[in-house]
Amino acid sequence: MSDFSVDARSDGDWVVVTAAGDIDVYTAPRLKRALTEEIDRGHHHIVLDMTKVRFMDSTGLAVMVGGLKKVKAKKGTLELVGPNDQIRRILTITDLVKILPVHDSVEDACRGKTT
Amino acid sequence: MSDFSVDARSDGDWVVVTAAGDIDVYTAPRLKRALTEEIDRGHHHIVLDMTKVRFMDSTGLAVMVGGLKKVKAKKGTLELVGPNDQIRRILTITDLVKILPVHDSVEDACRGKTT
Amino acid sequence: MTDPVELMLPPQPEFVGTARIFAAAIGRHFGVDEEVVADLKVAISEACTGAIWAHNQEGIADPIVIRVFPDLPSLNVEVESKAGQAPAEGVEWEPVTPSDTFHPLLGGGLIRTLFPDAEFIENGGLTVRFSVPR
Amino acid sequence: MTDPVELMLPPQPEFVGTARIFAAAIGRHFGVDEEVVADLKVAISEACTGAIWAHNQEGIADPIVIRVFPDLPSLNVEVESKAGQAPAEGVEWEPVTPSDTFHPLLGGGLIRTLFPDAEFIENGGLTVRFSVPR
Ligand SMILES: Nc1ncnc2c1ncn2[C@@H]1O[C@H](COP(=O)(O)OP(=O)(O)O)[C@@H](O)[C@H]1O
Ligand SMILES: Nc1ncnc2c1ncn2[C@@H]1O[C@H](COP(=O)(O)OP(=O)(O)O)[C@@H](O)[C@H]1O
Repeated sequence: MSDFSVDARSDGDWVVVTAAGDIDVYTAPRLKRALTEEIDRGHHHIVLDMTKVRFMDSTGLAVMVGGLKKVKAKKGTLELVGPNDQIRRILTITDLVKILPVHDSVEDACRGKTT
Repeated sequence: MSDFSVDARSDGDWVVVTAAGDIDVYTAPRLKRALTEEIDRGHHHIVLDMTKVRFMDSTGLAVMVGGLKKVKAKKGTLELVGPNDQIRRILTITDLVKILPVHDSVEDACRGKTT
Repeated sequence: MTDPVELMLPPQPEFVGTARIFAAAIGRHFGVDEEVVADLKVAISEACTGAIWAHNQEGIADPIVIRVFPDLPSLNVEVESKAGQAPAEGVEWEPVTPSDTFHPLLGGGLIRTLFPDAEFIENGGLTVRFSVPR
Repeated sequence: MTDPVELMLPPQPEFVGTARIFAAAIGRHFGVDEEVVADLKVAISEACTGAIWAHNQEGIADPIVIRVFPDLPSLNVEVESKAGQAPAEGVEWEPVTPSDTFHPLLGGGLIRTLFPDAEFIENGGLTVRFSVPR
């Protein structure tokens, strides 16, 4: 149930974290751990690639808000790539779109980052 | 639930019946009706294309045995195309493979038929 | 036994697909091999079909209950209904010339062949029970 | 009300996916539009998450029950648990700085926003109830 995987590729102080599957009460702790590890390693600019995430609920939102707080404390950023319609909908309802920038591709997100 | 569709293309006294989706207690009556209609129209050589059937249980076996009896009474045939592993398994367990020939493609099945 | 995951369905043909989707999801979750998941879907479908058929015959509407106990080394699966009879002993599968789309013997025989430890318990209704290696 | 289709789950995180797969299958079966199915999956996930969290807090293990009544013009959906409290009235969604992966307010607010007729009934536990247009 709730297939989930998470994986990170980093470059300097930024990192692309790729999540896949379902983000819910069962799997969100794994996403949280992955983000925390990256931040602890000094990767304060996080691009979270959600292209392969098929479902996310408020447990995922909470992880993102938590991650955002941590990177902001280090003057970092947390940006999202490719959330599906369901995820966009809950980001919009909760107004989190206003604090979590959304991009269509990792390239778009990184372009902003490396300039 | 149990998505199912059935469709027929006929040529002379033979017909290709294409089923798709799940064949179970909910949908088997529709397959039965389709086969009966074709037989009533004088199509006594039936090729049942199962390439798109993802699931079948004993309700489907019963429809096939029923169809086979009817076509046999008219010296006809009932042959199957492309059942998946799950369906092959229950055809084997029940020994129905011995009376219901299985082909890999509609072409293979029709080749036998038109010669 | 462990706490079960349970699905309760009205005894109507349209819900047999829900039973399979449930069985497949639970089976996979508990690490049942894909080929055994395929057998599990068949067995659940057969048990529910038998129960639906019997409820219909006896004109009763009590729900069908499917329980999966995540035990080790095998899941214990149970399909309980308030109608139905055990298939005769020894019947493996009989290609009885079925007059309609369903004959209760077919299903019971298939369940027994797929899950040889299957039990059919008549208890003012019928409970089908079998274990699924994980 | 009509006879429900019911799913009963142990209050453990790993079963929240089963709840969604169940909700999606049932929703589609009863003709719920695909976008509303997506909302239904979220609401069910949130209700179960809240229940799992509350069971865990209160240290009880009673199952969570999800019932779908195939009424017209809307399905009536109910998530019943033996633990939990209604979110405060008026709270829509509060981006409270969540210390962990879950804060019960988030979920309740989302359910209310997605299904405005949602009710949270405290009855020695919590029952979340809402209707889903079909
Ligand atoms: N809405 C549905 N979506 C998927 N499967 C369904 C649905 N309704 C009924 N089913 C049945 O449940 C079974 C689920 O089995 P599973 O192995 O998970 O999927 P699949 O056969 O599509 O790979 C399907 O084979 C199908 O017979
Ligand atoms: N084994 C599973 N197969 C499919 N979906 C699952 C499974 N376990 C949990 N789920 C959840 O149930 C939901 C079912 O929703 P559905 O819309 O039918 O599928 P999908 O999102 O894959 O199109 C999925 O989004 C997923 O979150």
